[in-house]
Amino acid sequence: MSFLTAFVRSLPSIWDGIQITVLATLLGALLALVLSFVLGLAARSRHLLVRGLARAVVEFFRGTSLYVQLFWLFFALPILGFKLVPLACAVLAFGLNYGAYGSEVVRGALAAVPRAQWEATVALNMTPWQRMRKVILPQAWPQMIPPFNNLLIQLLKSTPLLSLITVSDITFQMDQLRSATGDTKAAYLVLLVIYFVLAYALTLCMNGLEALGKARLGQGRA
Amino acid sequence: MLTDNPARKTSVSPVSTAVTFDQVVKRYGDHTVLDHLDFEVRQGERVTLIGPSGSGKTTILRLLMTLERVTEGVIQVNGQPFSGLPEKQLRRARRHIGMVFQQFNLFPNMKVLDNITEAPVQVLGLSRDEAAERARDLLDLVGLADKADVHPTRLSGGQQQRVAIARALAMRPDILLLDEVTSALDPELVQGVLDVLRDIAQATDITMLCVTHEMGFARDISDRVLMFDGGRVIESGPPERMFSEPEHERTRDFLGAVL
Amino acid sequence: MLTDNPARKTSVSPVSTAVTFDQVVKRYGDHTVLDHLDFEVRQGERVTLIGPSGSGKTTILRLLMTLERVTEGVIQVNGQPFSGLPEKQLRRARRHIGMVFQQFNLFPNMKVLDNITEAPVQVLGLSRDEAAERARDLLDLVGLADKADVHPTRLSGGQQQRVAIARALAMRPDILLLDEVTSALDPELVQGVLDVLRDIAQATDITMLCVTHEMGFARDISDRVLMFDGGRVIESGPPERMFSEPEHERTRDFLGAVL
Amino acid sequence: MWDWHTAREGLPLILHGFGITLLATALGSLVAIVLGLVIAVLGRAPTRWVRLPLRAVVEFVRSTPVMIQLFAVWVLAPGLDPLTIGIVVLGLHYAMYTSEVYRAGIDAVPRGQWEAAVALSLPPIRTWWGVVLPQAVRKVIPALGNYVISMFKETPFLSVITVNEMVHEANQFGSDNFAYMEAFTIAAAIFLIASYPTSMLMRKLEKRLAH
Amino acid sequence: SRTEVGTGAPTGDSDLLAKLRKQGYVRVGFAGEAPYGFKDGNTLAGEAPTLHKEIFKALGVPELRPTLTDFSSLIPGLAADRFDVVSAGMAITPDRCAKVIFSEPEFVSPTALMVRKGNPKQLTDLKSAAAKGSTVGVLTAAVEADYATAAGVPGAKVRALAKQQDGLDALVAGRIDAFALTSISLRWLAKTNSGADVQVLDPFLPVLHGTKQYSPGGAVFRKDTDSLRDAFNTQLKKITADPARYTSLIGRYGFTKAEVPPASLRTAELCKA
Ligand SMILES: Nc1ncnc2c1ncn2[C@@H]1O[C@H](COP(=O)(O)OP(=O)(O)OP(=O)(O)O)[C@@H](O)[C@H]1O
Ligand SMILES: Nc1ncnc2c1ncn2[C@@H]1O[C@H](COP(=O)(O)OP(=O)(O)OP(=O)(O)O)[C@@H](O)[C@H]1O
Ligand SMILES: [Mg+2]
Ligand SMILES: [Mg+2]
Repeated sequence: MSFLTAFVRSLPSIWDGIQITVLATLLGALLALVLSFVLGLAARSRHLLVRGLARAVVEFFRGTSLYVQLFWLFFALPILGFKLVPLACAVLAFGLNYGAYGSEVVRGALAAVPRAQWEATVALNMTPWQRMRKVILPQAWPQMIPPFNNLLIQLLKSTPLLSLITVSDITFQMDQLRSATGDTKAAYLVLLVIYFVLAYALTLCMNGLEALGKARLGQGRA
Repeated sequence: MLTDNPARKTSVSPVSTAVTFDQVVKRYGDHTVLDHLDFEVRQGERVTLIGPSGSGKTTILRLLMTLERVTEGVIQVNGQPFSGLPEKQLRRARRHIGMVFQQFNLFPNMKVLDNITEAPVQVLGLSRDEAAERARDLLDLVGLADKADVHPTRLSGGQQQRVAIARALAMRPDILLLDEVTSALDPELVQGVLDVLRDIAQATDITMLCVTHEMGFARDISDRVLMFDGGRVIESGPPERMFSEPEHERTRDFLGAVL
Repeated sequence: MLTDNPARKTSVSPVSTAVTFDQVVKRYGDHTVLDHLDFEVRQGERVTLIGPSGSGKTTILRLLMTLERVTEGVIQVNGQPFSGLPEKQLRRARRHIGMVFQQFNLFPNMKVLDNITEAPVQVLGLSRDEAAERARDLLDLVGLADKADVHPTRLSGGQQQRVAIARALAMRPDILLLDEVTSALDPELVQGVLDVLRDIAQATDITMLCVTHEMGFARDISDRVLMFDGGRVIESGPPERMFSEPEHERTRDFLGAVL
Repeated sequence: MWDWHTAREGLPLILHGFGITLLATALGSLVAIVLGLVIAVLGRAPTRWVRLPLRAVVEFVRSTPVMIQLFAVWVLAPGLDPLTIGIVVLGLHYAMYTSEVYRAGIDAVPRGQWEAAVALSLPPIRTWWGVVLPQAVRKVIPALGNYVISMFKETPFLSVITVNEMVHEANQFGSDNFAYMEAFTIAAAIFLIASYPTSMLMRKLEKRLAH
Repeated sequence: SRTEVGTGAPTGDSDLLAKLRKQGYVRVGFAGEAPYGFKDGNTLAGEAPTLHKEIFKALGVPELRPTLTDFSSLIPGLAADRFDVVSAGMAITPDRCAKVIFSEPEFVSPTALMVRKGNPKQLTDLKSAAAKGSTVGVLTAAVEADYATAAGVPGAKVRALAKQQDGLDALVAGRIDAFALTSISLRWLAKTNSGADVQVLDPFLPVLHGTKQYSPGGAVFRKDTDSLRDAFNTQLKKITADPARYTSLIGRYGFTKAEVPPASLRTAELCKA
């Protein structure tokens, strides 16, 4: 079977695969983003317990590989009596793993906001929450975006691990096509292009966000 | 530049103390910055702190603003002890105090008007409109009525510092702390900021604690000058006397180098 | 502070020009900073540039140091055209010029001595020992002989600035550019740096171009003061005349605010 | 559910795989750390004939899966030993990330430092080597550490090109003995034990270099 | 996301078949490996799904709900109750029998080697590969690795590959000298890669622990679902006892009368270590 015919025939599955990949990436990234902030803020808490806990969670999920985490969530957890649908496993594993990395980004960016800004908020008597929300985070945000972008692309590229847990992502679908046609070159070339397009779209979005955040700080083009 | 303001000085009859430092010690590690420091500032008084670099002037203001914690001793504000309070009460106590920083520290993520209205809205619970009105009055006072919708990064240093003063005043503090508010400015811009502060000193009864190297300004607005060295007040008095006939040799040396 | 130095002034007989600006234009985007600027500095002359903030004083020094490129016109140094050279020749030409920055810009990854010896070793090809000897002499000159093996971050601002001066001098430049070398310093530390510069001015024949707000210093060491505004020299003359009877109103206003 | 005996049996095999994982990570990191620096420096080249193509390569390599890159090289260069390919490709892939890290570090070196170097007529090589890089690299060491850890955990991809690294061994052992739970738990524990000290070290460095 | 607390413990009830009948479908796991179980366009195809569809229809379960997954995830997925049966033509081995239960053999599949066209190393079987120092590719977590080791191929010369296509690509690229797999798989692989310079050698029976390996494959069930397995076996037997029906069902996937399992070959025996 020629690659092209097979490709056209399996377009529906490829489209499914792309959707799965994008869905897992976005949901995973969303959870990771939330966790990044929760863990990143907790890591700066004044309470030793909160700090220690956040630290432990971060070290644990950063320290074990995503592959192993997925395996645990999918295969081991049901034996213990909890069964998550595959996509939920994926989102949870991506969220925890990249959330742990992201929390370091958040922590670093918050630390990079000049201390003087924090002092100004104290002098204006804002509550800790107001300080964070109104002054510190808006300034830290543009700094976080480039490293977040790196993480997002890494997350996108981790989605092939999904085939381990019965979710057929785009890599898996293209692999099927590759087996069916024996045309490794064409299949992988298409796959490279798909990933590049997806990743580049993400990069463009992130660049846009960064420019927006910087404009709000009066940096760059207003 | 040395026009005095006899009107205000006679109208003030200071009765109660605004700030009391009682045997205050501040150490960083084993480096003692303030060494059993004692002094008082009466309500409505304008006090200037002078002294060599590293003598602890900034530290005093930062302790008052609760940006640092005292190592020993007690600070009182309006007769209430102020050090060692839990965060919540601290926040209530802090309301009486405003501070203007050497580096302005405006929030770059907000326009000028929002810089001024943010705290009144968030902390005092004013409505946005009320706060904006108050902010516009203050911008008028500092001569920047037309810059309300500009980003602070687009302003000159002198303009930024005047916005910072307006921001501090928007909280209607009883006590205003000023830490070398002109030393980051170009010489030509210094005058504008000092003029604004002089106007405020004349128009209100606010208690002021200034750290400055502008001796003209110190002479001009202050009721009293405190000379610091070695973590203590080594000399204090009205500016006329301090500048013309300093008692301590250290004060004489210092003034000789700076004036 | 206003002691003149008649000895040096008479000994100099300036024959050739060290620096020539010939119809120099510098634009950033559509903002013209220097507008067909013309001026000359003779060899051995000490010139001070004054003018309001943003008038382009720093830009002139940066153009000379080739940190910026001219938009139009020609700059000559020691009679050689200097602008628009390819990088390699530029590097050779640049050797005649040394610059001291407002923010010192010492290399934090090198000790004080290495900061000073780095360029002589790398650029002039001196041996480490030779360079170190020269550096120690210079450290002596600026009063920091004991700080050779310290990291610059451990020094006070005034000390850092003196190291920066020594570093520039270690290259034995013909022309020394000084951009507000005291304005980042605490008032008490200013004097030490100015004293060092005055010593150098007296001891050598180096051509100096200073931007400064220290009018006392300008009066003290300079042969000529240039007043800038709107991208041009609006007035120039010996400091005595400039400070006592400025011709232009702009100069008068400026000096009124700064002095 | 959990069988200690099986776990003990699997440990030596998995540890053997860990040796390869460690080797690949160590050498791969070296490639990434050196090459990333080179890319970052070239990214500042004065001509855009260097900058733009470089940018395109970085963007492309960073955006596409390392698994396919490994496979492609493995198939296209049959003479090369798989482990070598793994180290080079993994290192190259991560060099794209580290180059961004270095770039940030270089950008963070104050402009004044460059200008001081110009004012002293330092030649470009010396400016980079003596002034800029020592300052830039110091700042980014903690961030680089992150990528070393994350490369460590991406070594399982090497199994695609028949390198028997740790997760492969765990997988093999798991399927041979149907002891996936034991096998993967051991692998997870080894990952954790190995990366925790690294990340401690990084925090220490971060604190030391921060001031 | 959905969490079902408490359903994780495998539903080992004898009512599983009843439950399947009631819900009208059975969840099957497959690995996307032609010709055993794979997706052809959008339909489930291959040896196992075709047989299983026939069998489950006879059992009153009309629909197969497929889950595509990695081969190495099949048994863990079954254990974790992700599906009820594995339709992947999985080889019946004692090791696997310790964790799951197998149906009676659905087919036998002697092993074969795929080599570059012209068979430059003159290989015949794994023993010859061992003798000639050839590098042999096998699939990760598949039985051929054990066959190769038993035939004397040193561990360093056995290369584990993730996928069949990887094996062919490795062979073409010169990474391996031979690719060991069931003759059925290899024939199919050669068919899809009709342009590739490879050939499949004649099948042989590898020897493991002194016995010849027929490499029989079957359906896989969770340990405590014997009654479902037994019901399955009854229907399977009807097909395997009728070679004409057998080949008409799965002949197009390369299964001939030669692949019909001999009646003497019993899973119970195969599972004995
Ligand atoms: N966070 C800190 N940790 C350690 N030492 C500190 C810290 N903050 C200030 N110091 C030290 O405390 C002393 C007093 O500092 P302070 O800033 O109050 O001086 P200052 O009188 O305001 O000087 P300047 O005129 O230079 O602003 C200095 O020696 C300084 O080094
Ligand atoms: N890189 C740049 N891009 C755009 N504009 C610039 C740049 N550098 C300087 N300028 C502008 O050029 C003008 C002259 O700047 P310059 O620094 O030379 O002034 P100056 O006389 O040294 O002022 P000051 O006394 O404040 O140091 C200013 O208006 C400044 O905003
Ligand atoms: Mg201070
Ligand atoms: Mg300037």
